[in-house]
Amino acid sequence: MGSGKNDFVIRIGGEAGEGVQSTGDLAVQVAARAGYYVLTSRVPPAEIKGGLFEYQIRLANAPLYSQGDELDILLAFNEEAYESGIRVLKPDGLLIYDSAEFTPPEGDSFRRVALPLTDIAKTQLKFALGKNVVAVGAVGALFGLPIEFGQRLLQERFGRKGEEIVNKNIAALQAGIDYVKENIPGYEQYQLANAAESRPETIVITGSQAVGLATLASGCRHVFGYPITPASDVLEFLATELPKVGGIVIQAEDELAAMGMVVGAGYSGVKSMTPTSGPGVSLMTELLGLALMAEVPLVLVNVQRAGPSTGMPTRHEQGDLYISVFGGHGEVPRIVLACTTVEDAFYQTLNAFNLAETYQMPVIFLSDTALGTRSEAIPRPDLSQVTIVNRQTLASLGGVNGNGNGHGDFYSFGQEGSEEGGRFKRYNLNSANGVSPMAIPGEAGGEYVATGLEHNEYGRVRYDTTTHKTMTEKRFRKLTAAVEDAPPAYRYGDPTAEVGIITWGSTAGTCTEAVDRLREQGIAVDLIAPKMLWPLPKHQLTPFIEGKKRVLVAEVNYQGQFADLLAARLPGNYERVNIYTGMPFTVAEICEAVTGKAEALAAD
Amino acid sequence: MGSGKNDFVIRIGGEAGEGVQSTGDLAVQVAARAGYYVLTSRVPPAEIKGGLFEYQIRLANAPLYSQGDELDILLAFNEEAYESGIRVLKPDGLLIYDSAEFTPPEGDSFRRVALPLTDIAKTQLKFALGKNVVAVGAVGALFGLPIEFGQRLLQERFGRKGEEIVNKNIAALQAGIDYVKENIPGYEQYQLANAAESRPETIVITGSQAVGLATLASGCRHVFGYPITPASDVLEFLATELPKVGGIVIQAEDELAAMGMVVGAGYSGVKSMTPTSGPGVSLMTELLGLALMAEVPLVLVNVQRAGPSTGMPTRHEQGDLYISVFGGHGEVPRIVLACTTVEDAFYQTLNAFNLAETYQMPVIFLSDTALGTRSEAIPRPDLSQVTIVNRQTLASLGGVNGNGNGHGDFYSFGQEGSEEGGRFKRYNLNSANGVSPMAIPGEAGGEYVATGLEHNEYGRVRYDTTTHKTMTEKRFRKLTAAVEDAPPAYRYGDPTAEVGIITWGSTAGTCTEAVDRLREQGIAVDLIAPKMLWPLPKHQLTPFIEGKKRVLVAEVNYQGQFADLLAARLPGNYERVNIYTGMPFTVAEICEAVTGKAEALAAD
Amino acid sequence: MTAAVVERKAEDFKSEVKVTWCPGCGDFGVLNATYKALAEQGYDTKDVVVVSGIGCSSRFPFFVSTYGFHGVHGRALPIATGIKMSRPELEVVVFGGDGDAFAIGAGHFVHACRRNIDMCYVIMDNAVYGLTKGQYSPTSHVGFVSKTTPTGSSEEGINPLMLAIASGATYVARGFSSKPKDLTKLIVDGINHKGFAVIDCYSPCPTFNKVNTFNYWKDETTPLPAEHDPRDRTAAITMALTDDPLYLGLFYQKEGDSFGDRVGARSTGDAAQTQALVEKLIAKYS
Amino acid sequence: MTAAVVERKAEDFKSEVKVTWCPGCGDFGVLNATYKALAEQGYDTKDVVVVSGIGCSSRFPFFVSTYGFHGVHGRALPIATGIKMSRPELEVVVFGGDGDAFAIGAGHFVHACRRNIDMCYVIMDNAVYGLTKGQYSPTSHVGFVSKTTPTGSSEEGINPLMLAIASGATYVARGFSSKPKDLTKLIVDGINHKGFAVIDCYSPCPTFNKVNTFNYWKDETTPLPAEHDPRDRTAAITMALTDDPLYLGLFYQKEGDSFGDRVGARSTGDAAQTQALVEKLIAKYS
Ligand SMILES: Cc1ncc(C[n+]2csc(CCOP(=O)(O)OP(=O)(O)O)c2C)c(N)n1
Ligand SMILES: Cc1ncc(C[n+]2csc(CCOP(=O)(O)OP(=O)(O)O)c2C)c(N)n1
Ligand code: SF4
Ligand code: SF4
Ligand SMILES: [Mg+2]
Ligand SMILES: [Mg+2]
Repeated sequence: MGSGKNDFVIRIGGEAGEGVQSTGDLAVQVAARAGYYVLTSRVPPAEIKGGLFEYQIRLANAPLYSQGDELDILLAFNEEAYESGIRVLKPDGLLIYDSAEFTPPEGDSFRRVALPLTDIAKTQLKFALGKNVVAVGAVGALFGLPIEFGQRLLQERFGRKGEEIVNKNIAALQAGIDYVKENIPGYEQYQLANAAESRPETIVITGSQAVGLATLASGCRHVFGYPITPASDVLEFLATELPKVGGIVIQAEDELAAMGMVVGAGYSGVKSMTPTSGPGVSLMTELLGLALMAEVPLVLVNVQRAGPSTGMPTRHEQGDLYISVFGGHGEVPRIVLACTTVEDAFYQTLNAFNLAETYQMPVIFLSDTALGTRSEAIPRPDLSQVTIVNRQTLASLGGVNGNGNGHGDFYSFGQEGSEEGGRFKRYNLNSANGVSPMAIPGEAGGEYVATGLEHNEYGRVRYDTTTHKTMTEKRFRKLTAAVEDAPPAYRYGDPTAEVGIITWGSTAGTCTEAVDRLREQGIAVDLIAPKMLWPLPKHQLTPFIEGKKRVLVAEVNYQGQFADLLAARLPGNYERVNIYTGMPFTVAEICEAVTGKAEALAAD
Repeated sequence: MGSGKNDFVIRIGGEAGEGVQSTGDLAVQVAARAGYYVLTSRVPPAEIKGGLFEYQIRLANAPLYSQGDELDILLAFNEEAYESGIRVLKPDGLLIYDSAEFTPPEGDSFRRVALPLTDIAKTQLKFALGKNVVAVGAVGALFGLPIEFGQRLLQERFGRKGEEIVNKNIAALQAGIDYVKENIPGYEQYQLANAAESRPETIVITGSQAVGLATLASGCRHVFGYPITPASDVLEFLATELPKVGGIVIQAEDELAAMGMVVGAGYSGVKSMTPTSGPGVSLMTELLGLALMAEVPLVLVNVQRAGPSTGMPTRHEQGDLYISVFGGHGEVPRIVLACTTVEDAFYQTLNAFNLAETYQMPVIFLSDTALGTRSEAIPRPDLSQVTIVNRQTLASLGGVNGNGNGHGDFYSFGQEGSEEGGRFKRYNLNSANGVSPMAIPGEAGGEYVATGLEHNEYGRVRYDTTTHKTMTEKRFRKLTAAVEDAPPAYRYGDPTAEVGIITWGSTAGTCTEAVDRLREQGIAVDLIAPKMLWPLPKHQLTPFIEGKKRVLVAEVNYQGQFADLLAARLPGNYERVNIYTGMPFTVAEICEAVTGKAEALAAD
Repeated sequence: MTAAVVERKAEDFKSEVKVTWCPGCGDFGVLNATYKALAEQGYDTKDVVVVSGIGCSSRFPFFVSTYGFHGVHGRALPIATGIKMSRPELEVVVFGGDGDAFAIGAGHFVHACRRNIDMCYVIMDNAVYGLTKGQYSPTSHVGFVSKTTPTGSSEEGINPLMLAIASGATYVARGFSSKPKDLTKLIVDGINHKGFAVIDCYSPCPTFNKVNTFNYWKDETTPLPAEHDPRDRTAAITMALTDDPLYLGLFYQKEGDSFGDRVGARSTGDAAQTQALVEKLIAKYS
Repeated sequence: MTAAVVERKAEDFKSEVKVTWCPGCGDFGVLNATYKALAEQGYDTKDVVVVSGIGCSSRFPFFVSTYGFHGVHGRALPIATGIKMSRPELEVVVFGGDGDAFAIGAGHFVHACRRNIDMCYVIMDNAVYGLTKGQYSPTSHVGFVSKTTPTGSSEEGINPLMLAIASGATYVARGFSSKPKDLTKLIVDGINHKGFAVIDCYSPCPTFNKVNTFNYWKDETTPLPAEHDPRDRTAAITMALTDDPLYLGLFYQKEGDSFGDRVGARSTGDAAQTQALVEKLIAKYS
């Protein structure tokens, strides 16, 4: 392991299904075990089968925030991968290509090394399937990753298949290493600096795995969903894990059914959730309104993809903020959270469940394609630090005073002799934060009917003007209260800077690196990314905005959806910074927005 | 007919199904034929059967803009109607009650007259069913409506049932008239001034009938819908009328199906529409996004009702602006129009179809419960003044130059030898306003596939960054162009006033009367109600706002939905004026918002 | 359900809400039969959840003194599924109209049948849309004149029993609101059936359906012959396809595992169990 | 369709788009059969609209050189209905997967069957979700292991033929993508059938369904016996309920009026006609 550079980006590209994914996964795990920070990004093809699959890995010994704008190394399994990747290979970068597949044209500034992967595997090793492992060996050698981690992983992975297979794979790994050492003079220049000693213990997971883990940790037991890219990852993770703790996952017949089931489960007192993506959210909005009216806690996880309509299912966009905040007919207050990193995905998912239970209302949790599908090495979550909130129920009020129909407790029950004598006031208006204790089916004396029609405190249908007015206010009081519980916003950069960037979701990572890069150029920038997007955490945003000369709002969508929310509710002069290409921002693009000029890449 | 007052409000209230509706309808038609302006409002009960039904009629000999805050006359068929109506009866008003049903308590300032409706009909006339006609006679006598119009109407209505029935009804009418003349001393004070001579020829229709008429007039032939209050009126009107011109109405299995059918019909070259209300819109948002992506012209009529969820189906609210503008995942540009009066409903519906055809995109047309269900006497529409726009098609480009595959026309077709050689460029990017000619199935050489996936100019699926960027921009260019075609905003009041009210939809009428009333109090107010709500017609709003010291935004919803749109896109200092009771604003409430104090009603 | 069998009266299940259906509406019969069925089962009001969609018939939960969920149009079954799957110990009974069940809810109906969750679904079938004041419904006959079909409907009516059997329902019956005793028994048996029970119940709407009236159904219906064996699917199909006469009774019943049985016993998993699993997964990813 | 019968070749219906299905995917067989069927019918590409939803199979329209509509998941039938009802002279053929048809699209399927619009619907049934990479589908069998059912599905698979017959479809057939000749004939007959034609077509997904493979269906299927009479609904039901063997061919056909016939001849009504009607109504309201 060298003492060299501490930040490398490598991209592996090739035909989908040809082992790009497994090569990348293996390399990432080796690196993480060796103690490095890793952050990956995956761009799958549009095609059903075949097409270009690109897997980008960034390695460093300091925390990482974005996938990296440019490549140090491009490992191209075929010509398409070469053509796509070469555009972002650094001028002094290294191109490694499978010479059995194609030969790139001459003439550019970067280094080119032929790696006859197919030949090595087939001819030299007589082990055609070993191609990916040869590639992993080559990558490991370049970065100076300790071979023993690779060997141990192969042992774990193939142990069950017998010693012969393990040995064949280890030989393939060694062949890759050997090839690099013999054929790439000066290969040591790509070696990573030693992994930092003080680095916290990490785990490598994707954003969607983080959501799944937190869902388990929250005590959620019922997940209803309908497959959709890229949210299926969450559904499938939970389908495997939830039953182990007595939970259940049902694949519903469509998203309407999934949301209906979630509403039913939430009503019956059980934490429940549905993971979906854009089209699914559109189908769920009617039932979201029902959950709001009936005051049912639930979590909707939206792993955003590029829209509108079916759009580009495997591409990135932050395009669903409008529907999250404003979707549905009528006025449907709801809480919207977003997460900035894979680690944050874990903690904000927990917050989503807690807020849903506290405020008895739908919480929309926004992840996105970039975050959901990328792996990061994140500090091992400490479950002992996690708070789990459970909802306020009739039981938590002390029940019905033992007589089974609540007589005598005029605060929570209808008074004897009145029309609703003795009935439980499910929607008690006498509540500062709008939250009224909920009876759970099975609780004696709490019998009530949940409904999407306007209703009085007892849940009885009423269309009079006072009821609609006071109940609307009750529902909105919850937002006034909930904003106080907003998780701390992500802050970075120089609080005294005159330029501020407001962003949300995974764009926060790119902006963080932009702040660093701009600082190197002598430009001070401040950054904030709220985790609660709705209700708008003005108490976090106002102090940030104060004193700034320029406030940029960076997001991956066309109209500037968060900028619209800000302008609507927190008047100010916002510069909208948007891209809508199906890809996340590059750090350079953010820098350019700040400086107003195409940025010469920071030499490093 | 007297030469008395020129603005009266009467409310008829009673058990639903007890003839309130028919009494009101008859009275309205008599008044309109007699040459008066009329404007009604109906508040049906929440119950399935029974419950209080209130039918309010305003009569005047000048144009009317709102239903009237207070009553001159309350005709109460039962006690519930009395209790509800008495709260808004003017201190010097007249209460007429069916003394066979109940006796109101003594002691208020208004006049009270017992009208033994049931007795007159049953005992005196031996014609129990004639009760409503007796009531109409009474109302007619009070207002001094010429009896011959009533007689002629009864003749028309009952003629088919034979002379005996007609005569019985005419006797009932006379009995009502006689009762008033004999038992209400000074009844002449309620007599209307003569109908204005110069009044234009009018027709009496509801807002929903106006939408239906304009749908016919637009050339729309295919309507697909699912019943929902209050939009069913539109669906049912067209189910009867459309087949007469070779069109068709299908009641779909749900709103998703209805919208899918509309998209299919729009794709195939035929103007089509769906009428729905809030919950239906929620269910349609996914397909709305498809229509946008595939660039299919269609009209969605939303007769708004009070939400969220099932809410209060028979109550009024302007709560669906968010979903109209922002509903659906991803970024879905669409045009949103609203109408201010019944007459305007006719013309804006025509605009909706024209804009859909021009810009090949979904147009959402907003009506509301108050407007949809109320009748107004409106100037007879002049069809010769109506412009009908049809869409730009391949044929309108001159077809494919006769050779069947478009060779040689490289502007509209793929160049020979290229991947898409000869194929029609359905989504031609080379278009300033984003509109590209559309091929209609059956047109030779125009074969293409419409899709909700991102696609290139030929409609072929592409996920590359350039395609998504340029196609997103193409779709949004349509909005930039469409705003230039915004129908003129409704303007009223004093353009030099320092106080301005911005409003939309039927609230414009209430605001108009508020402007008048405030002027009487010496307060100058200016008023604007744009008909195009999205894209935001800044060119109409900016000059209005300029020079104003205060700008109020009045709308019937909690959050201030239009105020949010304004603030988001046209920075300014907006005072939000909102009610959310399920009822329209009263004129007094608007005045109060302007003056800051509960308004003493203008004596008149 | 392991509710203790206590003596209960139908009245125990009446709520304080005034029933607002039109005089003569068939739904009254279904409501009374349900009160009786619940009483017969000896349930405690706290252990029963009555679920519905939107429609005249769907106002049902308000008239019952148990827990209830009055959902949105067409989604009664998904909501009920969520309740039953997360709280198997509750008794879940679902009510709604023919539009709610077979128009906007058709997809969920098919899947509820094949999923075979242990619930009972009573469709109050009046062959019309009542609440929206008289449009044709999926069970209206060809030629039915309504506000949206002024010259008569052009579509074949759905046969709910056939649809249920084809979709895999394991208890399929037809009731008539004017045969309260038989209906009570069908509901009791449907509740006790292990799996998804479908009861299509003719329930006339005198206000908006002047064709399928009380007299119409009284004349057209007759009980299934005594020798009909509900375990015989072919016979059930034959009887379901017959429309002259329209049979009443239990057409089909198949005993076997419900969805819940297949999924296996579940618990809500305590905090310690949860923590152990999460820790295990964390270890796996490190 | 009144298209002139011209000599056409299957190639005429191939588009320039590269077919991106996995090698061995059954959908290739359906595509080729469709090319042949369209050629056999002698259509002009301009007069045909191929409609689909979302799924591997639903990519179909891109591979055909006619007009097409690749809709959203589950809504192929409503879109096709809109096209056919507004332009009865076009030939509308609909394709999609089992998930598209029977999960998210189940409600529309039932209604398309009873509405009986003159269209042909081919379901490419692989008993799995292909495009989303391997979850179970409504036609998967109990016990099917998939990404969302790691210990096997707990739900009975839907029987598409039974569902179609129960819902009132008037042409109900089963094909197999590896019997291209028979499939071509089924499609041709389905297109020519006056009313809604349903063809459930086994089409293996070698990538995600390792149970219902080419060999599986080859072994399990056999043509309907020659004596089977598709006009006999009871026989059709019996054959559709049989799963050993699984029969291939035309199970059921009922001739009669399609929806279009019932609704009657329609025209787009010229401007003068429109004006006359609107003026008449205006007069009525004055
Ligand atoms: C999404 C949605 N669409 C439409 C409606 C309007 N709606 C309410 S009930 C109903 C149908 C009523 O018919 P049915 O289900 O047969 O019940 P019934 O009133 O006859 O008992 C409709 C269309 C609605 N509430 N929500
Ligand atoms: C509303 C919505 N939900 C979910 C999806 C994701 N999705 C796309 S295709 C599909 C199912 C594919 O299965 P099937 O219809 O059987 O087609 P196949 O790929 O097997 O041919 C799903 C769930 C979507 N595109 N839209
Ligand atoms: S409208 Fe019909 S279904 Fe509704 S309550 Fe009245 S009779 Fe019953
Ligand atoms: S995933 Fe399956 S259905 Fe999709 S193309 Fe591949 S083999 Fe065919
Ligand atoms: Mg009904
Ligand atoms: Mg499939």
